[in-house]
Amino acid sequence: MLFMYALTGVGLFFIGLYTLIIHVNLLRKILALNIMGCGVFLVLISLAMRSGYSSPDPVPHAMVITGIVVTVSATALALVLMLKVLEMTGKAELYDEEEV
Amino acid sequence: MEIVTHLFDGLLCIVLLLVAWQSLTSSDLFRAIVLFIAFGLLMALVWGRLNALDVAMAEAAIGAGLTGALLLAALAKYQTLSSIDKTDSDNIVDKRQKNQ
Amino acid sequence: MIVDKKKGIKRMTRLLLIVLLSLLAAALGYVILTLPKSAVNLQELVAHNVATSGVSNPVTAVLLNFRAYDTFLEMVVLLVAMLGVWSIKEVPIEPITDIRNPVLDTLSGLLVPFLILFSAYLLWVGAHAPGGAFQAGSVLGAALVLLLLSGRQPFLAFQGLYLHFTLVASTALFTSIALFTLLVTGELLKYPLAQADTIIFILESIATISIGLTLALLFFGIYAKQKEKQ
Amino acid sequence: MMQFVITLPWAILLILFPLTGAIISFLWPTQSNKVGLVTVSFVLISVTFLAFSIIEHGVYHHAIGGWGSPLGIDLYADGLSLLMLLMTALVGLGVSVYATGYFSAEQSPRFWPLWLFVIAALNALFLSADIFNYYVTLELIGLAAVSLTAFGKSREAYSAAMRYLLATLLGSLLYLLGVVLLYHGFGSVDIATLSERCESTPILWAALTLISAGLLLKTALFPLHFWLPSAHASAPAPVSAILSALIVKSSFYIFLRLWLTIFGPLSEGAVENMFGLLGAIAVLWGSFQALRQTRLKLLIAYSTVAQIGYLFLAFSLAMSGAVVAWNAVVYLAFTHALAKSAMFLVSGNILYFGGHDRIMNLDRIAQHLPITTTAFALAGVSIIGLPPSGGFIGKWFLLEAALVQEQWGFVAILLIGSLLTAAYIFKVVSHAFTQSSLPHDSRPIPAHMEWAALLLAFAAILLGFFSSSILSVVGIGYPFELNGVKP
Repeated sequence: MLFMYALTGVGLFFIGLYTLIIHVNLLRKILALNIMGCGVFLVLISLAMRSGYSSPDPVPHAMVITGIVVTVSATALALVLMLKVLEMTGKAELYDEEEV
Repeated sequence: MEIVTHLFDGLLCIVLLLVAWQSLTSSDLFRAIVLFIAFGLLMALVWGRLNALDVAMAEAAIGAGLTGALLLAALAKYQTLSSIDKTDSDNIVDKRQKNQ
Repeated sequence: MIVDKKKGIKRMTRLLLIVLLSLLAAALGYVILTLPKSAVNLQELVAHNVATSGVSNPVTAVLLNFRAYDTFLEMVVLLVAMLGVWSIKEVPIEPITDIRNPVLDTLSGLLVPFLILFSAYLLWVGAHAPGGAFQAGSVLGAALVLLLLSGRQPFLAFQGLYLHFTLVASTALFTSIALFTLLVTGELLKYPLAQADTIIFILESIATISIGLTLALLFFGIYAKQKEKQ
Repeated sequence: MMQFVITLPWAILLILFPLTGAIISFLWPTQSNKVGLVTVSFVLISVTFLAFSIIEHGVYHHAIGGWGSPLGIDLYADGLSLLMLLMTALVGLGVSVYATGYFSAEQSPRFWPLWLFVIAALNALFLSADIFNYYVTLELIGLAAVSLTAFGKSREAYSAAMRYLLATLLGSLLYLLGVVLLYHGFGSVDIATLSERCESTPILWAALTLISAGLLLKTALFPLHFWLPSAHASAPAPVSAILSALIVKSSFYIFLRLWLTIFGPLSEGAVENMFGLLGAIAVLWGSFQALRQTRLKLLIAYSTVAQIGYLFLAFSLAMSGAVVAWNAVVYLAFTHALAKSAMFLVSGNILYFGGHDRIMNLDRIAQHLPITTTAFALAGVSIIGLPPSGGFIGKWFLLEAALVQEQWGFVAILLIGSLLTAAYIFKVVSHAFTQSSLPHDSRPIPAHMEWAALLLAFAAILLGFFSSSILSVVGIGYPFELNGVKP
């Protein structure tokens, strides 16, 4: 049963990856990265419970707390950058390559 | 009893995946963000279920709460900036020139 | 005609991508299922050493003692994100004066004291039960965001050097403790056994304030207007 | 006295000095230039003493908090880490001297804290022996690098920074998922413990796939290089130098380290050949694109794409246990860092001087900026791989490995790559001597900005003369003995 959560984590990771690749809107891409991160954390923690529900391994928990803080920092930076791109180009999208 | 917990686990995983998918595909950005916050709260529930209470608290506060606030703040700016784009395109051009 | 073709190609790539990613997801899922039911992990090792870590909550022990170095660098990540936001936004950022929302005003008057108390509780309880600096810091951050939104901006009186000091406080404290432990014990971040609980508590308290303030300012960085250049 | 000085914990100070410098420069913005220069000088001094200590006493090892792996985090430095640290310190000093002239009084207080944090994070990364700690340092470097890229302040710079941020975050997540699998498969995040425990299981190969996808995206190996040219070309010159010289090397270093200790010994050839093939395509594609560019900074950025390719050729060539191929990698990485940073600083000088970097209109820049042009030519010599430069040694080692193994395909790639490189370098140099039709304004450049570029380029040449002593230092701790002593 525990593996179900791990598989859900894999599912979230790939749903996010799909959106990240397909969608052009930057806000959506940022959401997608956040959901991918949650997927990774879910795999990390759910598999740590293999030894039993009662007392899980605390090391992954600490890693995920670290990861959550890193993710929120990255999200804030990404949002500010997105607004700057929007302000400069009028669109929250990245224009095509080779235009530099 | 076993069956009830399994059912609960299964349901939680499915709802998690569905909410994530809804959030990423919703055409309205506001709805997408609200769904993302709901997703964060569901994640907190999952962490609780997986006996990771420290992570559950961090997720609820940072993952859902503060990330949600960041996203909503960014969306508010996003909408102001994109409405400038539609109604007052000269303004944008001016800004670009100023910044170059 | 051309548009149709383009649409068709787009649909094809989407379909291909879905197939590819599903295959990859299935492969990864399969690999995870091959993991043995019993885990090799660090659980026992942590349980064995928690008694000498200075706290009894194993997660806090990992975060602030066994792997405190990660947490140290993580505080730097938070600070770097803050600096990044500021450099993109080009501080000074203008204070927001045009929001005077009576509902929010009342709400924040009620909620903020409660949130600050709750944050202090989380900080204190983290030593032996779920909670700790990150949870406490984010609750404090939420309180500060509420203050910002209701137009009461404690930051207005708090600009400049004091603000900067508070932002870097936890990184600076971590650096000082790193140097201190290096001098006293010869090892980086090795707390003397008798003082471990005190050191961890001080670290967590300062970290709570820095985290709360940084998170609130990240929010402010997105929400506030950029000051027009004269 | 010397004995005592050497025993000081220089490795740890390499992390703490720049952190302290960053904090001070943030709190004391008016003096940030001075604080920055003092800090990078301290870093160089610390690396020098660390080098003495490692040469004398062998590899450095430190258990943080006294816990020791696998519970705690270990610091570890052998010859390979030492060389990377030295690379960071040297390039760091050159770029820092340059930056004091380049950034305005308004920009430099923002630049220094971020840049000093990058140095701290790079040093922490090269000293770490823990794969989760790598993740934290990678994120730290990534966020700081993106913020620095956005210093370009143009439309292009913001878009490039955004693309870079998305790529680097995706890379980190892929890497982290790989770390998760390794932790659950083998119960540790410590490299030494993992290298003892790892076996050829599906988990290991899935982890390899994810980790290499993530790290190669960050290192910009073809075809994952899409984010690099715009980011490296639109950032301000000192930042471009940092990005191309140091930051792509950081993720490459992790990849190399994990390959040497965990994945390499278990691999049976197919994976190495794939990396070799991607490297070969990167060499050709990057050089060809560089040749096509009309703007100097884009040309240099595509040249980085090509030079990264060379680093991956070695994976294929080292398969039969040829240490010479790994030595080539180290040499190429080190000299590329010096030469490429010099080139980006040169491009910065040209932009500063003439206000543009169109190659067609360089307009006898050689006469106006002789030092800068010399710097470009010297850096070019090293990038092409002409004797007696450091780049020559690296490419010669690669060629030697390819010849010994009779890998004629790789021999051909190496030769064609060098020809293409020579072509795009000469394209720039020739325009530097010819007059353009357009008149232009110019403004004088502070002398130290020219000299910083020249000294970095000169160092890249100088490396060609000390190959045997450098390689004996790199060999400390046997980083390349795949099946022998493991760190």
